[in-house]
Amino acid sequence: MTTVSAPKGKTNKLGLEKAIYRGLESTLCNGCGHDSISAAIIEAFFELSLPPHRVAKLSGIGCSSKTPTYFLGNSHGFNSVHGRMPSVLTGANLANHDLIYLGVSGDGDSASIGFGQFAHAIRRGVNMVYIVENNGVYGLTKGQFSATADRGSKSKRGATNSDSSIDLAAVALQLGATFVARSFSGDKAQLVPIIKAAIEHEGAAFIDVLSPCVAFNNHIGSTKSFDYVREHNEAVNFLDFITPRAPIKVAYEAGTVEIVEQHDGSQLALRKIAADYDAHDRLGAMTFSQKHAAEGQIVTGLLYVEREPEDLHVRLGTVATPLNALSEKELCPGSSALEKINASLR
Amino acid sequence: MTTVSAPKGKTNKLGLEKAIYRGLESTLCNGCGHDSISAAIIEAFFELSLPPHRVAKLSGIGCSSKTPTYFLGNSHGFNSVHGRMPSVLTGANLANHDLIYLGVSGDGDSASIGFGQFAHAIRRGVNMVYIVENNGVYGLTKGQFSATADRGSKSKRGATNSDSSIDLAAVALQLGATFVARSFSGDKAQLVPIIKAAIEHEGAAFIDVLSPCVAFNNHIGSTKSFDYVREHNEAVNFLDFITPRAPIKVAYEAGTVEIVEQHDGSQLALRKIAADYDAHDRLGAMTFSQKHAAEGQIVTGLLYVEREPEDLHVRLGTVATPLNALSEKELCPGSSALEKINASLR
Amino acid sequence: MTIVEPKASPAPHSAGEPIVNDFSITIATKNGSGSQTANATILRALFKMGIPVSGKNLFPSNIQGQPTWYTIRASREGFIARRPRSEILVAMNKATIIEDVQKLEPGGMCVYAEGTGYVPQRSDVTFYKIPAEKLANASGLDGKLRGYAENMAYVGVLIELLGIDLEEVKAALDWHFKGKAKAIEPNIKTISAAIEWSRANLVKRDPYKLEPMDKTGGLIMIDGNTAGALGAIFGGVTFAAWYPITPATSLADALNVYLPRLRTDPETHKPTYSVIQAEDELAALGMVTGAGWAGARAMTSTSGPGISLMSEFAGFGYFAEIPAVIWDIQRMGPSTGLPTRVSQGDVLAVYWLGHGDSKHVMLLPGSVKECFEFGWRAFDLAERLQTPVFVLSDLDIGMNNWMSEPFEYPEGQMDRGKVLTAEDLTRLEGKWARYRDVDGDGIGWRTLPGTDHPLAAYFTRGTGHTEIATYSERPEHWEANMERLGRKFETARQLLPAPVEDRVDGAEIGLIAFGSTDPAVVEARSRLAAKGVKTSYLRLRALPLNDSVESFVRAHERVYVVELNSDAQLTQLVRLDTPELAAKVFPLNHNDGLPLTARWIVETLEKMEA
Amino acid sequence: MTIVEPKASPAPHSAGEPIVNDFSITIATKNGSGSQTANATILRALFKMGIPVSGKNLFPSNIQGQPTWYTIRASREGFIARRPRSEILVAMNKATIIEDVQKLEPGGMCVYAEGTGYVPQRSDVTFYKIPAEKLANASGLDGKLRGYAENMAYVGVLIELLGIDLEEVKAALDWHFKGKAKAIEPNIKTISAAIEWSRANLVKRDPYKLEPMDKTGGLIMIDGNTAGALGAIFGGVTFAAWYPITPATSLADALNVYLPRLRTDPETHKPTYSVIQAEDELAALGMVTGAGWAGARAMTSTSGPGISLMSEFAGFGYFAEIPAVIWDIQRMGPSTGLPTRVSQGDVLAVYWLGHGDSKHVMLLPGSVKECFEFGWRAFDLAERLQTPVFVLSDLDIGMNNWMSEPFEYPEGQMDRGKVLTAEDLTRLEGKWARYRDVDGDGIGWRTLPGTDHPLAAYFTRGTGHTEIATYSERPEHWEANMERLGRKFETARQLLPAPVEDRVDGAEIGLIAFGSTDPAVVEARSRLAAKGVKTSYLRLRALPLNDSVESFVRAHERVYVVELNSDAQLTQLVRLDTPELAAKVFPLNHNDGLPLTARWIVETLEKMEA
Ligand SMILES: Cc1ncc(C[n+]2csc(CCOP(=O)(O)OP(=O)(O)O)c2C)c(N)n1
Ligand SMILES: Cc1ncc(C[n+]2csc(CCOP(=O)(O)OP(=O)(O)O)c2C)c(N)n1
Ligand code: SF4
Ligand code: SF4
Ligand SMILES: [Mg+2]
Ligand SMILES: [Mg+2]
Repeated sequence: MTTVSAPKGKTNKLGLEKAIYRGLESTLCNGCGHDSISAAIIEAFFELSLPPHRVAKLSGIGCSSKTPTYFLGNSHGFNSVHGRMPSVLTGANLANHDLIYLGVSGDGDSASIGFGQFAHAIRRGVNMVYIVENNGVYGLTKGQFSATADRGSKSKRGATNSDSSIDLAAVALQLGATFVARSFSGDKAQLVPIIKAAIEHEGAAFIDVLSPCVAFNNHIGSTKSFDYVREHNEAVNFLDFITPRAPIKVAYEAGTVEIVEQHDGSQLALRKIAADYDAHDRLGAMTFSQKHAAEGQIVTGLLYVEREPEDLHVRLGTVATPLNALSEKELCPGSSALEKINASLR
Repeated sequence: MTTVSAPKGKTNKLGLEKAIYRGLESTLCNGCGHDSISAAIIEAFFELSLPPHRVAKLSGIGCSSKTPTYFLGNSHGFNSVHGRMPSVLTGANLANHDLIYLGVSGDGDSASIGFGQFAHAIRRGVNMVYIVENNGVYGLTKGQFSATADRGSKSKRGATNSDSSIDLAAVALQLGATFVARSFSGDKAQLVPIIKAAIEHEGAAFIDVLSPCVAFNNHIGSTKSFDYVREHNEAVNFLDFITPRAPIKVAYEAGTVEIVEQHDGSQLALRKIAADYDAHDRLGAMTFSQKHAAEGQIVTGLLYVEREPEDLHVRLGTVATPLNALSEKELCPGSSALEKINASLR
Repeated sequence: MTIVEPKASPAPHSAGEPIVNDFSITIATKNGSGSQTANATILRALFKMGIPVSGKNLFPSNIQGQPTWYTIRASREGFIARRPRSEILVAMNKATIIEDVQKLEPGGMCVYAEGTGYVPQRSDVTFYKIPAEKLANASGLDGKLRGYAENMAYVGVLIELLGIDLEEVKAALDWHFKGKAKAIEPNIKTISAAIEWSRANLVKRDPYKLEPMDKTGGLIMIDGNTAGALGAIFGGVTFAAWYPITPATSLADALNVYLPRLRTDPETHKPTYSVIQAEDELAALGMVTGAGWAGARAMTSTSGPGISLMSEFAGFGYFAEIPAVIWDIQRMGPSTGLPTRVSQGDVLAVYWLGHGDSKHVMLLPGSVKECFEFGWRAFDLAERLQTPVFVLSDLDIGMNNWMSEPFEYPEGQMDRGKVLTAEDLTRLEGKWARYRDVDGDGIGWRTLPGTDHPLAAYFTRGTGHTEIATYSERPEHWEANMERLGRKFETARQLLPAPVEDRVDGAEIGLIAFGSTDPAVVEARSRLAAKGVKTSYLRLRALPLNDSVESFVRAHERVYVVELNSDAQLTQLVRLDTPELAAKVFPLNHNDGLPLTARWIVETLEKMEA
Repeated sequence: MTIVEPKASPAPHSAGEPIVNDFSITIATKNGSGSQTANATILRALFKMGIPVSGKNLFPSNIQGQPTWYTIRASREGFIARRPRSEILVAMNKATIIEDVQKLEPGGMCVYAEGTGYVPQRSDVTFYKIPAEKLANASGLDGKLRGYAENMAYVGVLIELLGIDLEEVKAALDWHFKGKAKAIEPNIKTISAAIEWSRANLVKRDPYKLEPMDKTGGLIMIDGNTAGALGAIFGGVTFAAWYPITPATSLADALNVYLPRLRTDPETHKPTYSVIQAEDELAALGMVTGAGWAGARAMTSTSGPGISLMSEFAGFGYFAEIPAVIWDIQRMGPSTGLPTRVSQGDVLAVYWLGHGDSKHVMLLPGSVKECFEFGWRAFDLAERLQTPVFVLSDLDIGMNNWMSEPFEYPEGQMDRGKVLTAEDLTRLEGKWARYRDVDGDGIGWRTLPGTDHPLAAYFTRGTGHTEIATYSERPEHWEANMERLGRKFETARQLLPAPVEDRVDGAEIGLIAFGSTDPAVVEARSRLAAKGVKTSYLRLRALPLNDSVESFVRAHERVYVVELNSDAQLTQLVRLDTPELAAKVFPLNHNDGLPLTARWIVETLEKMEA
């Protein structure tokens, strides 16, 4: 089990130690990218000095969706059903716009079964931070392809993915998300500021975080011990043994390309957007990342942000008081109103 | 009721009259764009001289999804459930790749409830013609917004749509569709050839057809008689009366922009792609239509086509014989095979 | 001048007694032609004349051009169930006129449009041919709208032939168009023209007459979906998510009509609610679940197909214990079935909706008044029980107009259920357990996200959990939690609206029914009584059943369960609840898509009794 | 040399009789550590020694690092149900060792890893401490894989302490790794080292021994999901669509393992099938419905949450009459529940899956052999009945390894149901009606898309339709169609596998059960018999019930329905089917996520009888 580590003692503006922002001990695999993302989330909320009980963390089902148990232990938690976190978050947000809403999901949860809800929550401009912990596989059900797996990639069992893959960030741009970013679980220096910016964004903020799966990103051509494990598991034809490994960390400059070697030796080419990139041009953002994607590069950073986003509450013009805080007096029109209605129905 | 009209007598290569390609009398509203699309489908299949019983026509639920009853009366028909036509078509196609598969859907059926299935069928490269009869509303349930309705547009009841709209053709390009086109129900000269090309395309062919809804595209500022009907229906607060109208027809040159006035006076700006447009450049296609969309123009024509598409069967490498035609001998491995298996389990 | 075709005369009744305020009128038109306004106007005019009436709209699943029928029943005695046949036919639709005439009661009368080109074929029916198109010109509307005006032509003719009070018709139009003169005027013009023409050209040859009565004083007339929406509003609904589907759409529509009038902030005029059209029913219930979790009074409304899609969230809500109100306006199933026909076929599917050991609390409104009442009560129950509450209405109650006592203002205060405030938490020093049964009723205490206390949060999940809401796979935790949920379900039995009973001394036969079949049962019982057959009646208003059902079954020799479905679904639940009496319980179920008639009940019961 | 801690000795049994081939071994490890291979090896070695065994894996819903337990029962008498406690514990997991030891039967023995740092605390248990880490070095595997090799250390120790036949262990490893020497070798090395070490360092102080028998000759050992997949393959499955979910995933996995070996074209070696991982369960059943409509033998496999999501298509398939096979490998619900725990909680949800009047045919395999049989039979039934057929297995049957008689080759020819060929159509001059009940069994004749005849096509829909499959809203069409569907359901009762009955003369008590509880019932009956309590036994294999159930209930004073769920779901269906006997039918249900034990049945039955 991995414990999300952090320096002791240091407190934030609220005088809270970082420990307060942690959750229960993680039950994910050693070295799982998701735990690094949890650490980044803890860091971001700690640094912004936000009171944990003013935060609602919601998720679907999956290893990634388990993580809300492992951070912000004093925040309101909600594990919904597979692929349906966006609708639950939308309802909660409309009932009480006063909280910060953090939606955590996986690529299976959001790109496969949940693609529709993902899309519609983005379209509606729900004020939330929507993080997809993207490993290209279904971790919790043991390594099947998700809809974000590259076409042509091989699974642990040697099957080849023949479907074209979904680029969630590109689709989010298409669907009018007002904040779209991509990062890598191991790039704390990039990820923490992005999460902080997303929290402060008053609209639908989507973050696609590549997060290697220790257990199932396990192709031919990886390290010695790996080959043995693969052969072993292939032979017995079930996932029996998982080699513990350390999480992958990266640090690279804006404007540069970093080749990240995953646990199994497979590589990712990450391009960090340059300082002079214009993050306010939606059409430009689409073209930029599509162009580099065509070259096999994954663009990371804040791809697009709208200066004055309109969230769903603004669009609906709801009252300032959170709807869940309205009193009976405000909720019930009263008996004279009912008499008028009765009269009007004669 | 509208009957899909066509010249009598003339026969095609199979010696079949066009009448054979018709269906039952339409029960849609007079002037409904969907009936014009049915006419174009009839025309296309007639001109390609395809035997009707070698065609399977599948749909979801909606006015648009009713249309398979009104064309190709001798083809295999399947009205599935709302938003789920793509999965049913995928299964049928895998069971028998020898038929031509025509999927008919609506914008509610494919962009709202069915967005996920739409996306995944496209990703898989199912060999089909997938037509969305796009009117921006839910016709059959009386005029609510669908997910393709423009942001800011007003409904019959005066409600304003605050969600950003989904451009299905753009999403199809994103998701790797190997044939993507857009047209207008009333533009037979453009629509028929596009449908014929789609039928001949050996992969996932998607056609977004704008198809005005007579009954519910009915905003302020339309003709006199219209205003009365609107006031009438608004007053009684239910849809009571629908003015019969003629279908809208258009004809315009490649490379030009046509302003189409809908029944209610609202306007559409259609840009027909020019002759020199390169339809084999996916990235170019995305940028082109996104650019014009930003200018409020809807690009029509064949946006993108892949020269050598790979359909799902190619990807799976299935046998030549349709799976539904395999004999018991081919289906059952036989008793000796079972004995071997029993032995292997000791 | 139009005279009745020789073949048709003399109409048998022409000599006989007048038949007053006791017959049904069927109006056959095409949908989308504007006839709904005409028909609703007639219905309300009769209602305003003090005559007990009911109106039933039999419409196709289509927008324009298909046959549609509207039946109005006037009943001196106040019976408002559908009758199998009508005495009067207004035949405007060429496509169906022959069959429509065949369905008329012997001795009936028929007003038909010249445009149908119909040639009368029944000698026992009085026919009146009317030049509807010509009369429509009087409307002054332009060509395209003539078709609409034709409907007002038959209104005028019926005013003259049946003696409908013109003033009440005008009042009805005024009500209908909310006083919009511009909309009303063309109708009045056409009606007047039709009246004049009738006076000049028709000779009354039939016995049917309408006369003012005093039986509707103080009553209101409304459809069940609007009633349910109003009930929800007076129950403080703050969030609604829905997806369009017939016959539930008009419930959400009514929310969108009345909420802006009744529920905006006095200063800012901003809405104190939000209504979202979801992308589908999974999302609709997902949003309602999120809002209910957050402490809003949240609801959705749907019909069969939507119920199927809500299965997963329904089971989640049951297990994670989240308040939600789900209206199921039942239509004919399975599958897409008949979207515009009535049925009560979702009872079993909803009761056990969701995999695993899920089961649900259901309310069964039997009138528009109960739609209003259950509209607010459902929220109290959902929040008290911390569980999804289903309200099973149907197309007949939901979409047709019904006479009703005026709505009554909700009793007492809202019951917001067991919620710990920041103050409570301070008092408890933050020590609380979300799923601990401190009160012995199986219901724990919850907090709402936003409660201003550092220890207010807990973790909601659909997986196994401890009393303090942490994840657990331990058998003892699972069993304890399921036992508590069982206890909660027993608590529900006691909190739910009790059945309405009418036990008759010496009755061997007991009838159990629910929902829209009530008027047919009431009428059937009086007919049976007239024949000397005593029956007791228990009308269910909620599931799970409470003890009174068992005692009712015990108290009778034979109990028949009246319901509109193919699988006798409620019969099965009654038997399950009364195992040792199960053999006394018989199904009396029918399912042809039409509202039930008293005649069917009487005849079928007599057969079964024989 | 390790000696047993003084506190622990003398172990009571040390003097006593040896206990041979009649005890349970629980092995406590962390998941993802590689212990599954070690445990499966021991299980198969015992099986190969001719000793009746069963193995049950109790694992967490997690990938790596959480506690997991594997229990092996050796039973001279051939009882293979789970037992509440074990006599032997292999404790490798520091996190759970204290509780694990507490759960041991009095007089039990415990082998524990030095690395746990455990200090023995029970005087009635014999303890052996083993230096697992040190022994793992012998494997020759590099550092990261040591943890894996440690599991083979306890295999070696048990071989020595219990007398497991080393040759059979080697054979088991060979079987397990399909002869891959490279994979096998490190295991053998570790095992040998552990054996040597044990010989040198351990003194046998406990009575437990394993000795060869001849009770498994000719038997096979396999899990139910693989058995089901193989059955489907021998039943000619041509299309499978699925979505990953525990505990159903391994069924689709087995299809993907065996289909390429068994079902490719002899010349081209191209697959004669296709298996698609769908985007969710709605799509999975949608695809299966499309493929079944097109005439492929199509199936899907899922568990509770997937069943909920399949509701709409299930109702569609029932009403549009499309063959489909749906495996529900039940896990604990409601909602996400306990994904890695067993339950039989989907009975009611599946039986009435879908809104409206839907109801379904269900097969209830009670063994891996029946999983194979129903794997092919389900297709025959689905195509014969033109309806979705659900196969309700569960996590215990599906994911655990079971001894079994060898699989039997499907009887006779495939039944492809009523399908009209092009020739038939020519003969009929194209005159046919898709939904006409020409044979009186409620089943119409269908054509398959692709049939080479111009009039082969018809229109499939989920809406009301006529016999010739055209859309209709007419009441008479709806009623006729629903009546025919009812007839078809009656036909199904007769075609389904009959219950397996063992009626005992003079038995007052009847037991009804289904699925994975069979071994516990069998063992419980023999214990009761030993106490002089006679019981009859009816094991259900399908729903809807057939007449034999009623006669079984009639024939006994009290009938107990044994099932693994909270709501006594099958009990309710049995009562519904036998209204006049309902009072004789009692629930004997338990639901803690673990496979049922004979002890629970005996004790609970005795309580209820008292
Ligand atoms: C309706 C439903 N179907 C299937 C499952 C099984 N399931 C659990 S997690 C999961 C996939 C998770 O993948 P992803 O979202 O990528 O999360 P990861 O484990 O990779 O972080 C699936 C299919 C489920 N819980 N519910
Ligand atoms: C599960 C489900 N929900 C809702 C409905 C009701 N419904 C029928 S058609 C329709 C929308 C159709 O809109 P679209 O696909 O755009 O077709 P159109 O009528 O506009 O051509 C809806 C919501 C349904 N049939 N099934
Ligand atoms: S399986 Fe993969 S995703 Fe899941 S916890 Fe392990 S490493 Fe992380
Ligand atoms: S409602 Fe609109 S979409 Fe439907 S048939 Fe009428 S015009 Fe066409
Ligand atoms: Mg993933
Ligand atoms: Mg539409």
